[in-house]
Amino acid sequence: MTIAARKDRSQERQKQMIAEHFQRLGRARESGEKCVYTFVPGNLTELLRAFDLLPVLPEINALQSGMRGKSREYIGLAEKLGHSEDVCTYVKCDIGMLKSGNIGPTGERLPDPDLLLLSYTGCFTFLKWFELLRQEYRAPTVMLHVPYQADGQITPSQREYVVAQLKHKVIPALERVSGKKFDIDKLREQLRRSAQAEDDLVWVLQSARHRPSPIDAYFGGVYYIGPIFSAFRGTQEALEYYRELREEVAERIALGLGPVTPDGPLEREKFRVVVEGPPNWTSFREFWKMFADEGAVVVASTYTKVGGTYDLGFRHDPDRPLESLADYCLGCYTNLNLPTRVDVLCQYMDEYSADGLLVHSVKSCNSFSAGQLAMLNEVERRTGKPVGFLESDLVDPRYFSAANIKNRLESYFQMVAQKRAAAPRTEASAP
Amino acid sequence: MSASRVQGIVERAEDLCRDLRLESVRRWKEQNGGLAIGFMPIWAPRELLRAQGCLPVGIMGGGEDVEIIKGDAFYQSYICHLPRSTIELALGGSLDVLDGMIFPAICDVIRNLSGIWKLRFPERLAYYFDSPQDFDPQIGGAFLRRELEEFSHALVQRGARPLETEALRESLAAYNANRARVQALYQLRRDEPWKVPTWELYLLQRAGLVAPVEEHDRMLDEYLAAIRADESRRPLDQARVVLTGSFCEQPPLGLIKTLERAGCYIVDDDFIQVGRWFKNPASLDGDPLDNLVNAFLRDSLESPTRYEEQGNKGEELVRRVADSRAEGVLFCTPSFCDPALLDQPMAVRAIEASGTPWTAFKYAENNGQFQVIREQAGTFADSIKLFSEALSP
Amino acid sequence: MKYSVGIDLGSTTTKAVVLNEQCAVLGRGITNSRSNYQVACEVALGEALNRARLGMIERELADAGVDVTLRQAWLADFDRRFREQQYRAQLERLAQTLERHARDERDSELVRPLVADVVERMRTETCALFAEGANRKSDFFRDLAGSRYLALAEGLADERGARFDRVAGLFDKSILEVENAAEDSERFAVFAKAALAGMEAVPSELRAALERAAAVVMEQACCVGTGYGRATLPFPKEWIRSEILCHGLGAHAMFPGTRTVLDIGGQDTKAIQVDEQGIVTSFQMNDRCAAGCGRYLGYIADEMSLGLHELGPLACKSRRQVKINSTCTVFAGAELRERLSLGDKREDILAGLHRAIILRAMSLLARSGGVRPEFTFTGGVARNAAAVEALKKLIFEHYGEMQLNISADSIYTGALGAALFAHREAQRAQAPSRLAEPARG
Amino acid sequence: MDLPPSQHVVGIDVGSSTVKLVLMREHEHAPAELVASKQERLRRREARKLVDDLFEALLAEAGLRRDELGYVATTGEGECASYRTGHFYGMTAHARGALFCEPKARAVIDVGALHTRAVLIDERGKVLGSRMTSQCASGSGQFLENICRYLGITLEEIGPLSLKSTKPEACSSICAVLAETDVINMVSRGIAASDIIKGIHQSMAGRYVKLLTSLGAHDVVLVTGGLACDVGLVAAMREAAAESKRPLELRVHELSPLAGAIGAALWGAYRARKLARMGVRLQESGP
Ligand SMILES: Nc1ncnc2c1ncn2[C@@H]1O[C@H](COP(=O)(O)OP(=O)(O)O)[C@@H](O)[C@H]1O
Ligand SMILES: Nc1ncnc2c1ncn2[C@@H]1O[C@H](COP(=O)(O)OP(=O)(O)O)[C@@H](O)[C@H]1O
Ligand code: SF4
Ligand code: SF4
Ligand code: SF4
Repeated sequence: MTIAARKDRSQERQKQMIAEHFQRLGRARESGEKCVYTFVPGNLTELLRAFDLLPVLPEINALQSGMRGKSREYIGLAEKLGHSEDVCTYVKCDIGMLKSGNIGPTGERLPDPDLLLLSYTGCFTFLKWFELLRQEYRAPTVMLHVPYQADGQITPSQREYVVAQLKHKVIPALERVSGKKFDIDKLREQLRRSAQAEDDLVWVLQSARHRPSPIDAYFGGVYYIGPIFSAFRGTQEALEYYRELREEVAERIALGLGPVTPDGPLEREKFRVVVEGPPNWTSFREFWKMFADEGAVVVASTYTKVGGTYDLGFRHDPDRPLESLADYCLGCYTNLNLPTRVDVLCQYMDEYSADGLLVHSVKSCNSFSAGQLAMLNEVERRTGKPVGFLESDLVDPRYFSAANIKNRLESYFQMVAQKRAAAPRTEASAP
Repeated sequence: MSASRVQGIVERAEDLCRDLRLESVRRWKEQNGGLAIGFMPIWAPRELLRAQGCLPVGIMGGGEDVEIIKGDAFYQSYICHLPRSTIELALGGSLDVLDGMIFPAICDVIRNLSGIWKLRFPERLAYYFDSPQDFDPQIGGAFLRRELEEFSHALVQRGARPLETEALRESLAAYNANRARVQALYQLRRDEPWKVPTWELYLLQRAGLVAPVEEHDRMLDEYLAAIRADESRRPLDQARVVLTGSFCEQPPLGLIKTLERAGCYIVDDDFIQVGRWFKNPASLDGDPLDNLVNAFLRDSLESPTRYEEQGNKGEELVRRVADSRAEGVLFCTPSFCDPALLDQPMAVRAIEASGTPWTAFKYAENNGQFQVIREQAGTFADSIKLFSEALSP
Repeated sequence: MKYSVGIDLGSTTTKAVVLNEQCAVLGRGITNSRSNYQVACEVALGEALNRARLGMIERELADAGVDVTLRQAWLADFDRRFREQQYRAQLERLAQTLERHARDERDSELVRPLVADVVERMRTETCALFAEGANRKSDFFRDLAGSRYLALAEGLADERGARFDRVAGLFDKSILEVENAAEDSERFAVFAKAALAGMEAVPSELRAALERAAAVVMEQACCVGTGYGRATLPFPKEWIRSEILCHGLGAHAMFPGTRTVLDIGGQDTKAIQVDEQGIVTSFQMNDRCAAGCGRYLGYIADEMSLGLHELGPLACKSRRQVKINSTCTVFAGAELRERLSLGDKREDILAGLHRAIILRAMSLLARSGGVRPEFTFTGGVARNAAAVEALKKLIFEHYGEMQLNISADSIYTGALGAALFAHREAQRAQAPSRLAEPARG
Repeated sequence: MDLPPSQHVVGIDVGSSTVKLVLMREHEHAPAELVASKQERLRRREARKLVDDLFEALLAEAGLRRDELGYVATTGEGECASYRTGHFYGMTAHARGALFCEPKARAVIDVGALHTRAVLIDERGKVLGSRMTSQCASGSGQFLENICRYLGITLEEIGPLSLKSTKPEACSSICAVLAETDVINMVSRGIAASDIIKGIHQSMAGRYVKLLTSLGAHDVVLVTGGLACDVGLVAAMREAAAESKRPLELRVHELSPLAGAIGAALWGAYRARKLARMGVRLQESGP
């Protein structure tokens, strides 16, 4: 999790927060703290924290394994154990890690789950994933089925269904595991802090409207969303982290600075693009560098909305605790139907004055990928802006073909430049 | 004589299956005037559709007969084949006769296909039908009931008859009767697999996806009578196997034939489950909508796409193997099918624990090359045969 | 004379197009790509410059008032002999290299004379190979010499009890070295002289025009590279353009009404949408798998012991095409053999194989945004009549009837686009750097 | 109506590139022995004709007539031999053949021109599980052949050359057809042929060992099929096996390339005895 050139204070703080969390997990057996495994989209961190339970997010572990160059080995191991080549590599990476001793990203052994919270938002693979873990750990499992926003809005029936499951299934399960009674005021307190941090996060993400953009909303963005998407939403630490981050970004805007890339600050913003789809973790820096080398900044991305679509207006609400948790789960990006996803992309293209759209499609993730080509065509049709398509994977390095991606990216940016050169000079975006 | 009768029925069924432009559905509409509603695998509330005067039409992808010209514009190579052939059919106008499509909640691919439908065919009914993974009548049951009611309402808005209690009850009864026939055929195949080759049974079931239920009943009855009378079908020295993993995208017919020719009797399978979805007849007493909901919650077939509350993944498969006296299991799954492939390790674990041999392979609905699979299945059957005690020639 | 050049370093072939200062095409050159990219570029450029000089001769003759049919006959005759000289020079180098490797063989007493005899027979055959109206299976030395070598060696090896695969291995080893030496990329004057010497009566106009053309000093103004191997081209980054853009621009230059371009090359297939200025608006490409690309056809041609040129015409004879199921090229080869042994006709199987390629291309086209008129088909496979036939049929069925552009020079589309970029560069900057001039002999 | 204590049986294995025939003498109470064998590459010839010729030649060599054979067993694409008594599927045959070569073998990896099969067996030659490579020919014998052809290396040289490599060049899974261009790339970067070959061997070996381990193979594994002759590949497989930390011991036998044909012949003999005991006489065209 290092960015070469200059480390901001917020960055340091974030690293420390995460390290501390893993250390705490490492000590959980001795300290007697209980942990709950769950997923990023639709995570119920506030609720877990209200029971003093520690969240463990296998997806984050998988992506960290990818970044640390461990995923190939883990995936290989899972495949040896009979997992198919065809399926989501997050799952395989996680299973491989588990089978190799469950050593987390900071070298600590992760505690076994006291509960598997199968909150099933936006992706059917989650269901299989925890069924698999359940066989390994023989841990109690509670299902929270979050219906799909098939018509682009949350229906009262869906909300009612989720709330009923929270009340009658999830909360009792958490009470059993933690041995504590549910305290709604504690939850409200968490939610209040969440909402504040969410305000600051949205401010940061929207700073990309500036020219030059002070942030990279994709490669940089994944760092910014870290705390709020994982174990920290609703905590005081998260609140402080986002305040600090906001101040830093404000400073960069004031100085007219661009984002910091793996090679240092981006000197000249030549292209502004929107990216749809998750990044590749095994060659994250290389991938980022390919953009930076072309002078391309990602001004908005959908991946940074998988753990909540705060910029579209959602906030956790202490006054409607369970309902707002339900709405949160229902509103995560991959739980939106394709027409809505297309609307979001078109809105980003416009709002962030982007030159074009790039879709990064990962083999792992049907939830994201199945339909991206149709989305791409629709966005092109509506905006008339150049679109491009890249393919690799989340954590399986075998599917990251650097030469191929570079080739496509180069062609894409040359295409954007050529198109811009030919266009009557209305809004050339290079300063 | 009866051999040719069987052949005639099977050919009729095959014609229905290969009727990609759904001419039979067009004729039904002309005669009956109701809505024709397509549905994707695995389960859809056919009882409700019928009660509202609609014809449910199962769309299991395009199969081997559809050449993909435009469908690949929608799907990357690492996504199963079914959605691309389905969209190819739609773009080619084959599905124009349908007044709507149901996309059941089974996986992300079909879920997102519902969105593609909305983008491409905004004027058509594209209904994502969510079924609960919570099987508590008060929670999941209540949700499913609301889903059904909303769906029923959507049908009415498209011109279907409103839902009436009696009609629904009658419909439950009609499907109970149809399921009983299909289940009887499955039972017969289990007992005397040489009488009911799987590829025939498969075609008959597929015919049931497009034919109205009464017509399908007649077909099944005729077939049953014909094979009972057919003396020419004698047992062969073949291995008894259960086939699993093919619940959504369907294998090409050639694959099923290849497996049988390579020495396997398929004595249980999970093809086209919609026709057998409820293990027992749905109750006809009381509120039929509740009965439908309860049948779904409590009496559905196990499937990788359904959450297993007790965490006993694979047990059901072991039971099916025992019930059908199978000697082995074929995991026969579509490539890139996440639900099937992620389920497989759990099922394999249970099967191994039970001491049953198994083998696994993947297909796509438009595969035309079965060499590898033939060899694999053949070897599997060889080894069961060479090492079983009864070495009858 | 100042010229701009575009080089398309493809996976199978390397193409060069040379433009004059008025942006008119002077000459085109092609060679098979090989391990030394620099050499491949030089050979292609050398060929293009040779062609450029031939063009000059033609113009001179025209200016001198020589009748069209007459001067074309002269030139054709000259060209044939010119190529023969090139072939002979290569053959001699091959002979030397073979001899050197044969010396190291275990049973060199057996192999050396055998190889020498093979080469000797090849020498004698050369005349016939380049005789008027002779049908050559390829334009490349590697293929021409290779097929003769193997055929001759197989016979002799059987006769003398030598191991054929070892003798064949010698060729593979030697050809690598021969190809990677760039010695005759532009020895125009030398070969021209030898070619003239072979002609019966050399018209004085031709001799004069030739001398003048040979004396013209060609000066490179700018060079742009593209193609599969462009990243490895020995060029600075500014001279490199994406093959997508080059194909788009090249197709636009050849057929200004183009909106959709399909390029099927040796190992990739590209579907490109361009606007009215030739600017690419979207594209899709398919690589890393030979199925559906030109190499697929090459592989199949090898399997059937046919020349690439012969595949298309044979497939066009089909009345009832066979469905080919294998997606993989190698398996398709196996399927083909199986089909043949089942008694299916060669042309019917071939028709099925061509359709299989085009079906793959159809899906890329669909992905890139469909097919809009005018539609231009480029790349090596556009030279294949059966592929064109299958494409036409599918396009018309699914996207409606439309103008389908195919040019005899379509294999040069990418190089032409690159040359146009080079030309623009040359106009813009006075002194960009140049590609090393080919060695002169 | 028992069979005599010894009988002659023939096994015919028609592969995608090579035809293999064996004539074996099987004894009721002693181990079988190999009497004669034939092996020839198809090289675009029609299989049927080649098989017929080889079959005749084999019988002639042993001085036997067709009707003196106890069983003619085919495997692979051997259905083209009309005089077969019965057919066994490839892995069944390789399993039995492997035991004949190496009685300790509990798994077989059969590496042929197009397909690779990993088979888990028990001490009777029963197939307990199997894996095959998929619809892509990358990493097959054909793939290796294509590359070597380009490098100007003959089949026999492949193995020894690979053993000489000091710095193997990693090669990602690449297409059997396009590999040529990748090899061009490597050659142009000045990489020695031995390192290229070794790199390819390593990538193939990695896959094969993965096939084996995913199958749960352990202890003695016999490499069969044509590529068993490739000492470089076998060495690479041993290295990969050592790396996988599984107790895999890869062995090769001089008869490895014939294992399919041998296995088919032996199963044929087994079947013939079993059927004879049950009173069934085999006709020429099969049971
Ligand atoms: N005369 C011809 N007839 C048929 N096919 C040809 C002919 N010439 C070339 N091809 C095909 O074109 C392919 C090479 O195309 P090309 O565009 O040069 O590819 P690349 O740019 O990748 O080198 C060959 O693989 C071959 O299949
Ligand atoms: N010494 C060797 N080194 C490497 N490969 C070899 C050698 N001998 C044979 N082969 C390869 O073995 C393959 C043939 O193996 P085989 O098992 O007979 O295949 P199939 O049954 O598919 O025809 C060919 O691809 C050939 O290249
Ligand atoms: S499919 Fe996508 S959303 Fe689902 S677990 Fe895998 S990566 Fe996550
Ligand atoms: S085949 Fe599998 S992945 Fe594809 S749509 Fe069906 S369930 Fe989903
Ligand atoms: S499928 Fe065949 S053609 Fe494609 S990459 Fe594999 S070997 Fe090459």
